Amino acid sequence: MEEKILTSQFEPKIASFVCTWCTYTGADLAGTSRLKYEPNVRIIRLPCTGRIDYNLIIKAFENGADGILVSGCHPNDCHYSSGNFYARRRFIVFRELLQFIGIDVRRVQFAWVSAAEGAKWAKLVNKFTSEIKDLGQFTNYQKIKRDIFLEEAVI
Amino acid sequence: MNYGYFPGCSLHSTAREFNISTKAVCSSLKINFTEVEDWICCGATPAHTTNHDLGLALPYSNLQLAAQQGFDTLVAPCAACYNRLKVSDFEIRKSDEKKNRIHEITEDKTEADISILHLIEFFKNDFGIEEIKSAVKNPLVGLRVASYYGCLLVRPNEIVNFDDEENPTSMDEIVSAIGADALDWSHKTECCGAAHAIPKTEIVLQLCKKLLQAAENSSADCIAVACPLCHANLDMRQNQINKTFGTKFNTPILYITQLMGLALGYGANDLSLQSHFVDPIKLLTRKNLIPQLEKMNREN
Amino acid sequence: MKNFKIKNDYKNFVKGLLSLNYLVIAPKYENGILKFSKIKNAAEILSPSEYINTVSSTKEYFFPQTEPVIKFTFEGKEIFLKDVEIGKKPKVVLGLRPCDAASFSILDDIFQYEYKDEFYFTRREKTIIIGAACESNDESCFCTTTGLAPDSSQGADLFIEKNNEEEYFLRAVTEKGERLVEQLIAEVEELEEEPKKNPLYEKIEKQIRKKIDLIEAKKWLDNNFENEKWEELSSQCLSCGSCAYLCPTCHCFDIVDEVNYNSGVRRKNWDACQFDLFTLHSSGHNPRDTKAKRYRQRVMHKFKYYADRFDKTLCTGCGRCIRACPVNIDIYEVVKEFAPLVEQN
Amino acid sequence: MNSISEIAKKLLDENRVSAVVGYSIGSLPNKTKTVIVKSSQQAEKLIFNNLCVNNLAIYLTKSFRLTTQKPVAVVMKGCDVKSVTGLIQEKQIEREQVFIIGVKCNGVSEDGKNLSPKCYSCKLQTPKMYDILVGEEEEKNIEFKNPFSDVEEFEKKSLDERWNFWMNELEKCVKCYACRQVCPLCYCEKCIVDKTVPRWIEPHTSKSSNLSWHITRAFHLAGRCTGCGECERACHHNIPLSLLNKKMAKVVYDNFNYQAGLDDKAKSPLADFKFQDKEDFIR
Amino acid sequence: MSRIGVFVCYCGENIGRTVNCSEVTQRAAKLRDVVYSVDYKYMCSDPGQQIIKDAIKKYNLNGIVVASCSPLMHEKTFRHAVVEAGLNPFLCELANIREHCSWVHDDKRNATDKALDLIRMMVEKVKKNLPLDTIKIPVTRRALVIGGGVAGIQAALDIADGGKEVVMVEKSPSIGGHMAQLSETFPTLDCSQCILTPKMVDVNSHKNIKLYTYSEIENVKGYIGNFEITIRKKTRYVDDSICNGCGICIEKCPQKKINSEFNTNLGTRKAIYVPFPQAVPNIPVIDKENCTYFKNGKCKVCEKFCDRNAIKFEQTDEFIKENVGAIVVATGFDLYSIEKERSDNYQGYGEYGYGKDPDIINSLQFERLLSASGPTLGEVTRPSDGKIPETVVFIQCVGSRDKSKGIEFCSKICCMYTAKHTMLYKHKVHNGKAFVFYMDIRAAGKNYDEFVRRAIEEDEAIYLRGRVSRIYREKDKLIVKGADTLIGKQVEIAADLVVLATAMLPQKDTVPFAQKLGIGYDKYHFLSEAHPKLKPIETNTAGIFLAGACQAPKDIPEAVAQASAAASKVLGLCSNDQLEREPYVAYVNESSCIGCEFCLQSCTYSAIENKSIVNSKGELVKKVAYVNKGVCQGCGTCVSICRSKSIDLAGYTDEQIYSEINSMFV
Repeated sequence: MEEKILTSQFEPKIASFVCTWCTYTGADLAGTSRLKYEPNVRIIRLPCTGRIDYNLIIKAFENGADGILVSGCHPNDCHYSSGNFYARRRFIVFRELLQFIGIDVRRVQFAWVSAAEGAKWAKLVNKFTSEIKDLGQFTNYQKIKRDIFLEEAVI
Repeated sequence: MNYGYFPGCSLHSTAREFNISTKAVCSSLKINFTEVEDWICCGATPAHTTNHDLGLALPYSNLQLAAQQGFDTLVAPCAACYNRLKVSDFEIRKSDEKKNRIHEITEDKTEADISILHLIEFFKNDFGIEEIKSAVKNPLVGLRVASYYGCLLVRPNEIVNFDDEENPTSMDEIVSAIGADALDWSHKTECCGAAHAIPKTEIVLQLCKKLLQAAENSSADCIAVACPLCHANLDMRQNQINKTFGTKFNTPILYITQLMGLALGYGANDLSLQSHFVDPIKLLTRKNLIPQLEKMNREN
Repeated sequence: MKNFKIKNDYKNFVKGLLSLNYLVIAPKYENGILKFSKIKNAAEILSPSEYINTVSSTKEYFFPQTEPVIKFTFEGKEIFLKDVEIGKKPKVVLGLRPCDAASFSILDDIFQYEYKDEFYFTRREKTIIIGAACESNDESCFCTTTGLAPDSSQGADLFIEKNNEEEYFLRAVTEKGERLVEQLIAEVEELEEEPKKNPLYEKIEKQIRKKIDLIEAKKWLDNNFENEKWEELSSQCLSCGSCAYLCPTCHCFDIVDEVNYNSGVRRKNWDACQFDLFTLHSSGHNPRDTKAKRYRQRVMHKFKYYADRFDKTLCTGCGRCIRACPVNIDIYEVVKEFAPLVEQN
Repeated sequence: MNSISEIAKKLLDENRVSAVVGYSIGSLPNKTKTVIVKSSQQAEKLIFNNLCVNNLAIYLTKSFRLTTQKPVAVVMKGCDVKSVTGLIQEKQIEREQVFIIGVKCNGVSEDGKNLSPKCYSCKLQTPKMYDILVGEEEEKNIEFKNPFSDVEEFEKKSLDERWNFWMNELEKCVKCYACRQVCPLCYCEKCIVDKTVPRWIEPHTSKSSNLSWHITRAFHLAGRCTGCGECERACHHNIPLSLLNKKMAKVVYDNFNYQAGLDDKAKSPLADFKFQDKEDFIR
Repeated sequence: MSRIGVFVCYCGENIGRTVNCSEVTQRAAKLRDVVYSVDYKYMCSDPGQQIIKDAIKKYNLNGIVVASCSPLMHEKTFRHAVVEAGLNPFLCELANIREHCSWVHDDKRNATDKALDLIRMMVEKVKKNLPLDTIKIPVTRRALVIGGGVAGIQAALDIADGGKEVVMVEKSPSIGGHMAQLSETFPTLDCSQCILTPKMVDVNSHKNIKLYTYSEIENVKGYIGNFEITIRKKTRYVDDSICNGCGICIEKCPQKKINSEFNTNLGTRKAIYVPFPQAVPNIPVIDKENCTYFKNGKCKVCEKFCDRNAIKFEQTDEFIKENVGAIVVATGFDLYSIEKERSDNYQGYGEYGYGKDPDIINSLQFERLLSASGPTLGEVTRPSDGKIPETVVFIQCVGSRDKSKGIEFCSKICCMYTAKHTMLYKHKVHNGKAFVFYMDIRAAGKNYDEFVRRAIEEDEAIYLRGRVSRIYREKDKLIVKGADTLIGKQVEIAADLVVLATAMLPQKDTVPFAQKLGIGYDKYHFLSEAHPKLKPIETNTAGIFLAGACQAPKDIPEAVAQASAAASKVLGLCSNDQLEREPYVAYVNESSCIGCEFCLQSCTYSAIENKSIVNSKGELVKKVAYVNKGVCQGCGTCVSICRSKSIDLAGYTDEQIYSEINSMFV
């Protein structure tokens, strides 16, 4: 179903939504530790995983993301004490919904990365990037979008 | 609910009176138990102390039989049977790997999704203490009963958990419901020595003496039990205890169902009261608790 | 105008049509519902006796739910506009009932009123409409009220009927239609005489809900813009808009710009007067802020305003809105409240 | 026992309610019509039969939202009452504002022939909450079906099969939003799709924007949908919306042990959490 | 129109080594709405900041993107610079091309492209940024302390000594709490009352402390800096403004045999009473339940003898309002009740016979037996017959660390006070034998382990490691059956007295109380701190702090330390007239909010309330959510939970994020 473009040429587009207190800081730590990781990920910084609504994820897919990485504080470590618990529930439900609709949930990865886990962040990005490379471009989703320049007036 | 009845070997032999009285009580209370056909050993003491898998497979086999015969709940009066069935069920539910192994041993793939109740648990939770109370025709007024639970009925707590493991009260509730005085005594769950009766009789004598002493200290007329082994140790060894320690115990040991049967209007023969070593009939006659009319309103 | 007998069966006729390189659109079951869809081979075709009518009308092939009007791109700081191309392939829409065929004369009027909508008319001109007389009806149909009948060919280029011998024949209604038949001469044969009317059609006409006097209805509407009846009639409406989306004559649309980072499009999207945001102004004011006002608009538009302007009703009695309404608001019953039935003999 | 129309008459005569929402004979043979009766003369119209499939809870927010001081009476089946519970739970109405004329229901039908699918897994022939109860309960000879059997069946399909299925179904959607309009729990005054700054869901129809809408609809109803099936009934393109709703209900039940519409004091599961919530996918 | 300036920093070589900064600058200049783009070696340096300031003025910029290091590093710096150029600080965003780009990638091409992407996203975001003002909240510079135990007393005194007014509310007739009941305290064995009473007196006489005893919190409204408290002053039937505490009423009261709560039911009191002689305030209370007048309508002896006419039988509850800026919660603990019949979720220890046999007592009762001011005046005697017990068995962890009874936590103080009990007992009964059943000895603390060793080694307490299964009476003795797991044998001890070291639980009505305050609690109903490590004093409601055992079991030094910490937090808060906060708070679109209250439910900080919208006639149109800006912490959980997107978060608005997503992959 999904057309695999030659893996060597395919550079996946990965959108990442992270909380500022844990994962964003953790990613900063990866930087200050000069850990190297794949350049495919684009981070959007939010105050808390509690702020990450499902429609950010949908929108990122609509905009051509091949994979989405959502990350925040570990349970019990949330700066706002419970934002990540609400997020966790939301993801449990949302992920099942995607799966039910036939979206490969391997394309949406959730993770807890603390401010101290720079190495975990680097590893996570590398692992996820390589997984998305294996999965290939998310043509399923990209094909259903009306490309206005290819859109033939049906009739 | 479709209740299956698992008497186990004791109730067909040494504890016949437990079986007889249970059946009498059930018939009076219009409780419909059907004995599981072809039941086998529950795996108590010899099996489970020698081979773990065998100790699980034997009771599980019984659960499979019950499931095949369409029961969803299995009631066991014998505390040992109950305990073995529960343990097996618990262990096998916990691990698929274990389940597969046991399925291979029993050469049967039936999924035994059955809930297991002890008779007392059944009376308390399914049937209802109030129901028992309202069926009483011959309240056992003035009879002071020490309820003895022993070890297998309420332990271990994570597996058999219908009552407090240290200070259980469900049997006392039944005792109160049938009009007798339920005594709050100290030795409800102390050890009776159990299967040591044969290899190390002196331990049993020692422990049972303490039990009888505690009951006597709390001025009990009799002790109620729900386990054939408890019964055997306390009843059969009483004479030997008196000889060994120079005591003068004369405390009748009765199955809880026998007491219930009396309260429901059955006579001594109906409940096989005469088959105990320590004669309860004298006590009960003295207290005027044996119904005048034998088989009074039996069919009602 | 000429009449033609279909030589073999109906499917063969469609096969002939398909071979002419037309896009053929006809009623077809798709994902469990009957709707006008592209026909790829003749086996898929339903004969006129095999259905009453489709769930949705054919308007989406002329006035689609969404339609780009103009496209634009951003290149650096510049914006470039780009025209939209409209499908050029000639089409045949086949098997429309009289109520659907008649909708074109209504839509044609509105889409050239004061301004000619090139999107609609480009498609319209490239399309040949082949109507088909009704061989059955249901409780919702009320075309006779709007002046139609099971065998009206109004709005069609060609019209399929059954003669007394239960054979299908084609009536050429317009020259456009006749020219098409000439291309299909292998499948048809011209009839010398005007065929006799099949009594079936009269029978169906009698089964259809009785005709309401729309002239009287309009008189009532002329005088009752303010009337508490509107409140009562609309009270159970849920503003779902199904009526308008399924209606062959409803034609309201909204214009929306969709802009991405480097491109954008201006679209026409269907809209419906029953939606509570339909006339919402950006100020926050909404002149039709209640269901009663919105429902009044719907009825007035169909039976008064349109009639004032074009001397027709904006309704062909297809009954789709009645079938679809989740709370059983029945426009026929509503209009009947204002006007008597026409005496028929 | 009093009939609905007698009760309605009494309520209106005694001025206890401002209106009675109920069912009357429809204009088509297999339909009933919903009516809002405001005077006791009109109360004659009110009926109840096995065609009364509509969930009238919708009118509590669509027609009466806080505009009446006096309560409104509504004729409700057991299943419909769940929506009222939801509305109370979500602070849209207060219990005192509704007078529930509960009807004992023996199953309803959309077409006069077949039982409505929701009735097969219904355990609420008698409403859980009502102010007055009418009707007789009949011996229910409907075979009870696992409400989630179609969800479980669907989950057995492969990823691609599921995707293709939904793409075919969602392609039909014309974005009329009737599914939203008829939903008793879609009471927002301005729906997310009508918001333009930003526009999360584009208004045109395409598989992708239709998918966004239907994901949104299902997700917003997760833990809230009571399964009345009105959305699916209103959809003239027969998109299997209930399948999505049921999937959400199942997820919420399996993970959080929560069922919508049963407790008007409960927190909605997605506005709540437990420390012990289990998942196995977060790295 | 947006006029965005992009400022690309080389960060010396830190960025420049992997990102081609001049290429990035040139490409950024071509981005839509970017009117100026420049690079510089160190943008954070003074000349670097000057470039930004100059460009803002020269090009009339209304949005700034600095492509440099992490915003966590220099966001403040650049925003400060922007302010100096007259722009709102929140119109400046940082694109993190160092930590998230140059430092983590090797390939120059990739890093350069990514840097441009990050800049583009920020340009799009900053276009949607709105000028924001920092939030200023006025502060009422007074504090409320709830609970008058040692923690509350310490907090109140510290705040009052710091020059700020304190309102203290205590529910019982006297302050002092549990500490007043104790005999002597570990590990120094100083007399509890001797060290506490002076502090109690201080509280009463301090000019900055307003004390309400026999009072409870009725209602709490408001938020940090601005709480409005309603206090219910319960009916004493004694006018505390007139009474001089002479005590004649108590002396004359004929009702004598009422169990004294203070003496843990081991002693008696009158129907009009002060809980203990050193009570503060020294004003009696009439116990309505037991008062002859209230029961029979006759008596009033106290009234007769009171020459100041302070007895007021007609008195009713009084409600008092107080405004404070901060709250210290120090409601303390309660003991787990050991009897089997219980209303909460815990199982009792029916097998221990507590409540059935008078000689089986809990540890607090034993404290009273030891106390010189206790019912026995410090003589250790058996409650049953007054005999001096020769063998006492102490059982630890009764309730604590016992999953099967529902309590899994360690009560922390029992090891220490049990050791103390054995010592004090031995000091009083020299020939007595003390046995202790324990699970582990947890004596971590300054001089703690030494103390326990002393009990064992010098005072010869016999420690048995094991649990007790049963206690029952045999004639004069209590038989304690247990296990000594170190020798692997069962033991039976015939004791005269058994003391159970009972678990500590929070006060009984903590849940409704916590809900009143809008603060969290755990499964045992202990009050929750905002962060277990970094905010152990704060609650998740700003302005409310915790002190003492209401948060978790604590001993006296810990409770006092936490109380002083809470006091310093309060003093910090009260040191300004206004609080300043970053304006990242949620706000509501009232036109589309439908009032479903999901946001309200999910707000950790209770920052969201109801607001009624009324029309010109004053009729309710609808209820909507209202965000209290002083309380909102800006997590945005409400934004995700709102279905109609009627609530948004300033600084992270839907529009800003949408723009970022839209420009992410081009």
